[in-house]
Amino acid sequence: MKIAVLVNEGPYQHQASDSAYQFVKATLESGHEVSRVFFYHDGVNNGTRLTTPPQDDRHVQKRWTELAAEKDLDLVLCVAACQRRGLVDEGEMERNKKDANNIADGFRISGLGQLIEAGIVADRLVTFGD
Amino acid sequence: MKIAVLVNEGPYQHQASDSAYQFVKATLESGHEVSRVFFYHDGVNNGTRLTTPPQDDRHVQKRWTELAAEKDLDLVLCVAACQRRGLVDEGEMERNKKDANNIADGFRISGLGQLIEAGIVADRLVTFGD
Amino acid sequence: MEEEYAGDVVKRFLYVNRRMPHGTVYALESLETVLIGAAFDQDVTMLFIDDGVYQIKKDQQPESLEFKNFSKTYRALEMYDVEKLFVEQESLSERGLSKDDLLVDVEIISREAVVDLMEKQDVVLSF
Amino acid sequence: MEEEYAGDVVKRFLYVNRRMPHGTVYALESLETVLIGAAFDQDVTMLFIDDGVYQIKKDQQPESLEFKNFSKTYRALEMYDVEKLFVEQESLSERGLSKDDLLVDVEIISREAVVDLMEKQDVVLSF
Amino acid sequence: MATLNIVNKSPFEKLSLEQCLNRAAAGSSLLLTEDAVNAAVSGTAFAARLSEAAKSLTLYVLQPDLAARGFNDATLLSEFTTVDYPGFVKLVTEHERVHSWL
Amino acid sequence: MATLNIVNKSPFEKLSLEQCLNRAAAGSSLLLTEDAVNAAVSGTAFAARLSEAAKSLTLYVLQPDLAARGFNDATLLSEFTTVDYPGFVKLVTEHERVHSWL
Repeated sequence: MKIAVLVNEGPYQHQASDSAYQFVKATLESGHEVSRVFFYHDGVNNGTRLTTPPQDDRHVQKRWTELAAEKDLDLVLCVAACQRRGLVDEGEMERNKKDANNIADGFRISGLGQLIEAGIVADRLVTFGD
Repeated sequence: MKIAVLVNEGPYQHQASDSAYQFVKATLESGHEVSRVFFYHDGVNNGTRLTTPPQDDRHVQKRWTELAAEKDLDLVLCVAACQRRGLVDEGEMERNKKDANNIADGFRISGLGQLIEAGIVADRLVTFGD
Repeated sequence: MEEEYAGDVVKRFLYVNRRMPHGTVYALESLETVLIGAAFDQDVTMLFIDDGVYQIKKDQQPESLEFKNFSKTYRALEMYDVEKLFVEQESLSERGLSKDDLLVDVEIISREAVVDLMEKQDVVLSF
Repeated sequence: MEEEYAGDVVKRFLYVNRRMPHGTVYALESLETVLIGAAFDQDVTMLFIDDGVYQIKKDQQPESLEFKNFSKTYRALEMYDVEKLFVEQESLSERGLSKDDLLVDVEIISREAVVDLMEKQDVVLSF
Repeated sequence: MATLNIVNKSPFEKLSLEQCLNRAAAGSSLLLTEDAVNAAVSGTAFAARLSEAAKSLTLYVLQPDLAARGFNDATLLSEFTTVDYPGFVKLVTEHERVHSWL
Repeated sequence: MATLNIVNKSPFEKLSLEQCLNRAAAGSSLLLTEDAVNAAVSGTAFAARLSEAAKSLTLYVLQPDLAARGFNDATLLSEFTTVDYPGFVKLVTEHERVHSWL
């Protein structure tokens, strides 16, 4: 079955991203497909490569990046939400005249249409939020 | 009177930072002193210079930066919270071996002790959160 | 960057709005999703229950907080072919509100009808 | 960067813990504040009410979520001279909990005493 | 002067208002802000609860938050006094401590 | 199969559980996750409400979230079935749609 996932909160402050990660891992291990993980609202903050969590704690961004590489996951950050929160890739850096970018490997920035498309294409959409 | 302010949530997702800003402005206009604004939890996300909110909306970070310049405000981001969320200045960039920084003018990163000190020194501490 | 979906599947999308506007961004970013989603020619329904009914209350003046006033956009939904807007009667009553307090033309339905409506959907988005 | 406060003011600080652990970071980051604050030699009290009582429940195994287990740190508070820990009886009762369910030695007080305790503070921190 | 209690969430969404009212000392004050301002409006399921609370507490509501959500003075419970941001600051200075019930 | 409803907040903090129960169709399911798992524990003020709900809904609770908060199977209401993450996935596939009551 094709399953899409929506993550609405950033790392650490809320459990949403952790729950989504555990759910995605279990989905893949159960032999299903995760067609997309869409990060909306503060969820886009999962995609910064600039975090340095305590060494004895999990590294939320790295876990996503590694899982994406291993399982060829599509991790999409909503562009409008990124602009409100300060998530920037090369393209956004140029477009909005910023002097730095902070996106992590394995994530891409795209439009909200990708969420709708995920809802159409997937058999189920599961939301994790606050 | 000396008033300290604590902001626990990031920009746009919650009203906390907006409410704190309006409160700080009114405090200064009333002739009181704002001894410190401490940003904790997701509140540290107010201090990134990489946001590009819609043109017809308020610019939360710029408002803080401008008010700080104008009124010599002390805007402090908690270092531990910054590390969990990816808020980085030059020093943190070097210390944590990051390839970019994203802190905005007018903000500085420091320890949680600055919150306690604010509570000791100020006559009142007012918290804005979720 | 944005590849428009060009398939011919039509799914029933329900947007459930349960939160107050302005205190959090969810109402605004939910509305933005509906507007973008309109381009996909799906079978869209918007439902306002619990504190979500405040999203379409008349006379909102978020300019008092330096917020932009997106409440008028609900009136423009018709132009996007989003025409099925439902509000739960019980949610209005608990809050002392009636149809006259709402800024857009909606159909007011009972809680029982809300239950039925939810069970007819393919995708439920509730932020 | 961190200038230690070196004055001789002693204020009564109350940390009010009202949220469950693990679902949000507030319990952990509140505890971190208490630990850092201990260096300032203030008159510190920790109060657990509402869902905050779950923060000091025994047998927490957040390792099941790949979270670090900070619940044991509450037991170390004594070493930081944070010795006044209060729990509201009514909050425990509503949740079917009793003193035996708690992992640290606390004083259980009535809601009435909670009201009094709050009114005696100089600074109230509730995350 | 006693505590200034602040609540910022709708009582239809969170229990923080009720939890505050259960612990607010007689003689203290309550200020409703942000998404809590609907509790100051007449005709809601919480109106009686707030009128009851007014017997021991002084009740305030933040006017700009009311206006943002489409409420005006005419729709308020009579027990509430509206304040603007300067009024909020004044309340903070006039009370001994501020307790935000998050 | 009908809807899989998901609630993730404590009923002592937010009203989302009650608001979900008021609209969950007979024959649908409810999964408690994250900070909502305490509602599956026996002896709380919400136990009777959940036992009542079990007459028309199938009730599940996420085991790793229970364990994180110090609860084990012995303390649960008998109407609840625990699931792990693979079980959560199975519930998602077995229901027609998922509704997260945020």
